[in-house]
Amino acid sequence: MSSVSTPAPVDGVVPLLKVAGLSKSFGPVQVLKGIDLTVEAGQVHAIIGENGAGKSTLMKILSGHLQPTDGTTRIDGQPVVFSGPVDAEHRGIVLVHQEILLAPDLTVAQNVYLGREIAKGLVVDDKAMNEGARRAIRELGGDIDPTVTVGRLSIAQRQLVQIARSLLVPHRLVIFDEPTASLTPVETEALLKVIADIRARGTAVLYISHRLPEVKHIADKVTVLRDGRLVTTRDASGVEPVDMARLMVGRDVAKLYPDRAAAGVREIVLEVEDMSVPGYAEHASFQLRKGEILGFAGLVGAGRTELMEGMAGLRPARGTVRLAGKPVSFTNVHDSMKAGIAYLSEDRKGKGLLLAKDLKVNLTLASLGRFVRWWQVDRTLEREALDKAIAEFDIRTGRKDLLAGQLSGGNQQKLLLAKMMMLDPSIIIIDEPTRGIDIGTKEQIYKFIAGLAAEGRSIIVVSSEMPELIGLCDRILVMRTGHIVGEVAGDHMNENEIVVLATGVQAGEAA
Amino acid sequence: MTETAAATAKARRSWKDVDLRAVAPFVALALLLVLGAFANPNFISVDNLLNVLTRSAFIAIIAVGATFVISAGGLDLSVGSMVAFVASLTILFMNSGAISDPTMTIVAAAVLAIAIGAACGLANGLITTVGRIEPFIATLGTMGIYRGLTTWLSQGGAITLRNPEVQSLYRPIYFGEIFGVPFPIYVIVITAAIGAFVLYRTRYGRHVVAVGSNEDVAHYSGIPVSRVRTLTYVIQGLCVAVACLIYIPRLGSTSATTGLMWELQAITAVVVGGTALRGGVGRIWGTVCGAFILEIVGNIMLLSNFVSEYLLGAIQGAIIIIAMLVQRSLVRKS
Amino acid sequence: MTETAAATAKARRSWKDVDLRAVAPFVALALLLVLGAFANPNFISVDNLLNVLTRSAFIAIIAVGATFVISAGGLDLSVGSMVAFVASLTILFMNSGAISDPTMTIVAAAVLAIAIGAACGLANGLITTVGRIEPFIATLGTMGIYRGLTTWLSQGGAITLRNPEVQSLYRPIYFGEIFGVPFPIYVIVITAAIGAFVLYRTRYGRHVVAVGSNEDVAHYSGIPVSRVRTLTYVIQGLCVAVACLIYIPRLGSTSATTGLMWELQAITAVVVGGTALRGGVGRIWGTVCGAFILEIVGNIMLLSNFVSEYLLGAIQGAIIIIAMLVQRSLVRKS
Amino acid sequence: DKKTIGVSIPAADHGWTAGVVFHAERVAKKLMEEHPGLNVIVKTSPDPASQANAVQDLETQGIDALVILPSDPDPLVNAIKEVKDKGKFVALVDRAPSSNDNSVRDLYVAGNNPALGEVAGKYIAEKTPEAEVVIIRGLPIPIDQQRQDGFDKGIAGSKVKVLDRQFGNWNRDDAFKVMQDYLTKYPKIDVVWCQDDDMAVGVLQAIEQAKRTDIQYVVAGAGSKDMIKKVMDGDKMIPVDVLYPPAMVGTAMELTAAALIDQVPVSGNYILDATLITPENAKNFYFPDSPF
Ligand SMILES: Nc1ncnc2c1ncn2[C@@H]1O[C@H](COP(=O)(O)OP(=O)(O)OP(=O)(O)O)[C@@H](O)[C@H]1O
Ligand SMILES: Nc1ncnc2c1ncn2[C@@H]1O[C@H](COP(=O)(O)OP(=O)(O)OP(=O)(O)O)[C@@H](O)[C@H]1O
Ligand SMILES: [Mg+2]
Ligand SMILES: [Mg+2]
Repeated sequence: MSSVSTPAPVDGVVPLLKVAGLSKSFGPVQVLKGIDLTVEAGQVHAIIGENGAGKSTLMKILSGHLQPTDGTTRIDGQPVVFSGPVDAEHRGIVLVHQEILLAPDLTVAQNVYLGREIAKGLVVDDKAMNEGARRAIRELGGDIDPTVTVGRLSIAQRQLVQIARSLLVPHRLVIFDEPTASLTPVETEALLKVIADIRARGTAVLYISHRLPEVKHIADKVTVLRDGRLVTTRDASGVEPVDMARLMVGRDVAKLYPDRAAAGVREIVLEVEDMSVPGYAEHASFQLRKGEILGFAGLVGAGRTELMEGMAGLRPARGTVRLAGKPVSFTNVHDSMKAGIAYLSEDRKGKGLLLAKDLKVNLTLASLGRFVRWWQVDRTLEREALDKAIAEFDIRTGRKDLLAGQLSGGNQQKLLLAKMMMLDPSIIIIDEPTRGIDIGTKEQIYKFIAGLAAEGRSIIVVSSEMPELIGLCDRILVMRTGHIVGEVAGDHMNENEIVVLATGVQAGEAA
Repeated sequence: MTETAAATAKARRSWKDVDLRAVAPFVALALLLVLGAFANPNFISVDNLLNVLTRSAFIAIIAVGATFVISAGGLDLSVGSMVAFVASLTILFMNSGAISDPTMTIVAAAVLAIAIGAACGLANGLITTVGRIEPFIATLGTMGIYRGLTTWLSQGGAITLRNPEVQSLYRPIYFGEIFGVPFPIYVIVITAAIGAFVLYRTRYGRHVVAVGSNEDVAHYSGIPVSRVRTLTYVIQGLCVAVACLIYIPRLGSTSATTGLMWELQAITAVVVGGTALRGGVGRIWGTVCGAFILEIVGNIMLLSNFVSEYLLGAIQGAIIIIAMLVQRSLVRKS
Repeated sequence: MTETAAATAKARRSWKDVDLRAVAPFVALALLLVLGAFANPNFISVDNLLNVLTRSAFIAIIAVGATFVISAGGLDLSVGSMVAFVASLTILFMNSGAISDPTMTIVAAAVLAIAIGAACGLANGLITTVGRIEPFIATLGTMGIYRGLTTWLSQGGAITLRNPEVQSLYRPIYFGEIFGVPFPIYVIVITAAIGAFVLYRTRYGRHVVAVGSNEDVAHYSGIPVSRVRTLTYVIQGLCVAVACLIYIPRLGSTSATTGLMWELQAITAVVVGGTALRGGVGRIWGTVCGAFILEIVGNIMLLSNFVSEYLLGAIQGAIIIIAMLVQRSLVRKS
Repeated sequence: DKKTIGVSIPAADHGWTAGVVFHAERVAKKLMEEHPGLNVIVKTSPDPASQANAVQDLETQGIDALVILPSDPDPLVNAIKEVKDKGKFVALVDRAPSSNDNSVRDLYVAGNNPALGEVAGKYIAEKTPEAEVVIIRGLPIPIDQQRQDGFDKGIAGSKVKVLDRQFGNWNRDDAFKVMQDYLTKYPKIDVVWCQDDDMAVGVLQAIEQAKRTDIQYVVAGAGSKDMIKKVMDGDKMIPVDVLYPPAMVGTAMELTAAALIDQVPVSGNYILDATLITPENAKNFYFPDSPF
């Protein structure tokens, strides 16, 4: 099996993990093709690549969740075959999944310690576990009550819980699969600090992220995957984010954010006044103009998602909504959709797509009425729509009969975007539009959003990535604990300004 | 070790996968037919098979409705009592002589049955969706209600179709034949065909499956989840009414025990037919096949003389489990 | 960007929420007690209440087991038949006179009952987990099997405890009292306490809930999902055996109809007690409360003079639905 | 040539039907021994719909005569007529549909359901003329109603007062519950009529548990060996039992065999008395081997 250079441990340093010729096929589709990778202790090794490049698949193999079709894995020079994730964990390899894998009915602490409960004799020691979980999460910069059930947490909070859970295992190699995708800068910073600590203790880290500056900041080595093939492995010191982008995408990604013609003062299309979503947001008022891109910034739990959902009729809310001056009230989503408002959920797996259904079904679900001919859903029309969407949104899929759940994360986001655009909305609310999306695709999505605005549609972008908001939006509203606390626009659009508003704390030093 | 390994396995595996899951109940059915032929040569006579198919009509038709309810993530335990209730009211109406012309009586009775079935289904649907009670409990409650009302209507006795004219006019609906095939078999086929059309081809059907697959996603896609779900119960009620309409001429009477345990049989038919109880998938034709399987198991038991009558239930239970195991292993092998 | 920032909304809302959901069944129970007192003054007599609690013992104990099964995302429809099967075998053993000493006979019979219960549960568990058959269907199958075997054992008739010595020694297990409280009530409390301890305080209990909440997560966390699930069925079997041990001395006999429909009652008790059928949550004390509620509803019906005996079932169904609606609205208001 | 008799009876779901199954089997074996050319197939069914199926299946097997004890008569009329219309000999046992004439069956062998109630009612009215009685009924189906009507007729004109009537579903456990609640509800009960020996088991336990002495006796019905034993032994609580013999199915089978094989002309009604079993005549009705 050994074909490519498999240098014997010359200088006596046996790499912690070494894989050679690793391949993986799902049925007829080959996802990984002959990957060789060496991971050293005490190093952060970043893996980057476009959506669908095979990063998650590779990580799942390394952590025993999937069996490779071909190839060898060695730990400390000894060949191993993982019987499953637990086996890998016993050998010190833990994976923080890209998708959130937690039991929604259990509390935070119960999830953190699931499968390895602290027990005194027969009895589980909830006190100790709550304490431990609280500490572990605080170390990550979060503050979550360990006795709350996970089902009540936001995605970001769940992500923190998941990371805390993984780090409690005795580990030699920690694999983070896009851990920061749903984190805001505050938690991201805390996490990066934790990773630095881990490295200092001699643990190896495999780190996947689409945020290239972050990669540059934390990684010692960078490996680039493209189409399931390993393109290159380099020292991080030698590559700048632009280079990474080029290596990933195979072309120059010079400018991420599109140029936008400065829009003159246009008419107000949406006016929200004194909107309250009980428990989440209070007395929020704002206006949205035609052709405008309005950003919503805030920390995790600021209530942005809930405010938008309340406005779209997805959850009970009080307040006035005026569309083009006319007061409307949406008691359900259907009404708001009919009125031309489309909301794209941040939780694309839980609320966006039917993971067990195929792409076609997902694409047309919200706008099925358009495909009905003679009482029937016209499958030919559906197929045509799918072809069009695949082309227009550049959805990378091996086969068109794939299930939505089999798409890579980024392509799922594109599918969701395509699905909601089938409604032809005039107001589009996108919650975390590029969560977990590669830089090439990001560029596409930004361009797309800008294009929509140029067509005269109005867009609200809720995002935890400040550069994205700054690069894309005309104005940014900042929320803190359920209130809109300020607006930044024009020259004031910078990270510092936003963070000050979002945290309510005057920053001494900006990140 | 580079490429080459790629494009060997064709897409053939995956279509097989999907297909086999749908085909499995039919394979089980075929195996049972073979088994039956060994048990008693009379079994594979056309007469016997038509008999069995005909009497599976009630469960098959009800189970078509149950496929909708279950696909949308619900459950309806009240169908057996609903049969008793709807059939009783219908017979009472025909006995009332409100309409003198027999033909018109039957037509009006049919309309009435459909209306009552739909209303009962609507009640179930509203209790589960608006009242937000688990379907299991909600329909367990209405199961008690419908059966209780039947008992009260019949004052503990039987409700029997009295008018001989109506009776003889109505009788062929169960016992009649067209081209040698009993009428109820046509009703099964038509009901299932309509069901399959609605579930597979219409927008509503797509919504049903979406709701059963992931309620949140359906909600966020602007699908009126409660309405879709409620309607599945109404469809279930309609199917019950249709079953009643062919049930009444068969026995001509109802009592408090009519339709006892039919809910379990209908659900079993649905599951044996390949629909998962957790929702999100519905297989109408599989369901019909499942209903045949259940009826054939009973038929084989009765025709064969090996088994002690005390053990009938045990063997039937064992056969259902074995049938499911066979299905599973078929699907897994693919 | 400094720290401090991560302060989030407090969890203040959530404790109220959780608590009310757990308290709701007890509120429903209290309302029923008030209602009962109005219906008939005898209702709140200690004697009557003790009677009712005592006879709810079977369902309550079985339902404790069902809480485990349901929490882990399963379902067991076979418990009613299992009661009949286990009790019949146990009586047959005591009748066999294999052991001459009456006390030893009873002890040995108890051990046997427990062993058979566990074995039946294990069978259910293995069929659903190893055989990967939906629990609904798997246990519907074993329901037929256990009942069929009981019918066969009894040759359709009754199996009656014959030895008068054993009988009189065993009788107090149901009819006896300690400090004026009937013995079965202690058994309920002890079973529920053990159940609550196992479910809430032990590692295994935690795993049960995790498996019911999200099977994949449990699997990735290294929890042996199949084993955990199978064990819940074994626990269910043990509870059935305990229920049998206090059932036998009551009438001293079993027949093919023993325990008919008890599975539905047990599941209803579990759900009325606040456990969701989809799994992931289990409320042992709520379940016990649910079992009381069911028994009290029946008791009130019989004691009151308002309702036609024909309508009993209907009213019972309606009350269950109303009780659930009350619960829901309580929880929603919080 | 070989003749076949098909026997369709309800499944053994409680004591009395178990007795029916027992006697059907017993007589079937006996008949086949006596007549080598005769084949008797016994089939049991749990409910009317499946019994209709069973009748159809028996026909498929090619029977020459049908003996049927319908679980619920009216729903089965059509199925029975199907057989009868093909010229087969049909003997109907016990439970009569609303129209019970020659178009349905050739022979009708029955216990007397109204009489079962009436005998019990008369006994109570005679023995304790001012008794306050609670009733535990069976399932809400016609035979139950007939017994009930018979009982009302039996006590008509007397001062016997019916306190309550509820369904015990011919089930011991349910009867136990109902009796417990009766005892709570009524401070004084003189007599219990529970219509069925199976339910009497539960009733007696409930009374014993409550240690109530006001209940003078219990009248049940059917003639199970346990109850007959109690009558024989002079049990105070069970002074009498009303006979409703499950063996009637055997009688019908024997008559049918006679019609089929010996060409004896058999037709019409054979109504068995609802005999009152007293300590004096009890041993004539005691079959220790029967499951019932
Ligand atoms: N179970 C599966 N069956 C078929 N194809 C699959 C399956 N899982 C993943 N794939 C395919 O494998 C490819 C790689 O997926 P993977 O999740 O590893 O990508 P990724 O690099 O992690 O992308 P992203 O950055 O979007 O997370 C994708 O094309 C995906 O569609
Ligand atoms: N079901 C629930 N019950 C109670 N509290 C909840 C529930 N869901 C979320 N919350 C809380 O509500 C608050 C706001 O939610 P959320 O974090 O989604 O807001 P957001 O501003 O959109 O954040 P994000 O940056 O994650 O989008 C959080 O504190 C969260 O814990
Ligand atoms: Mg990925
Ligand atoms: Mg959000």
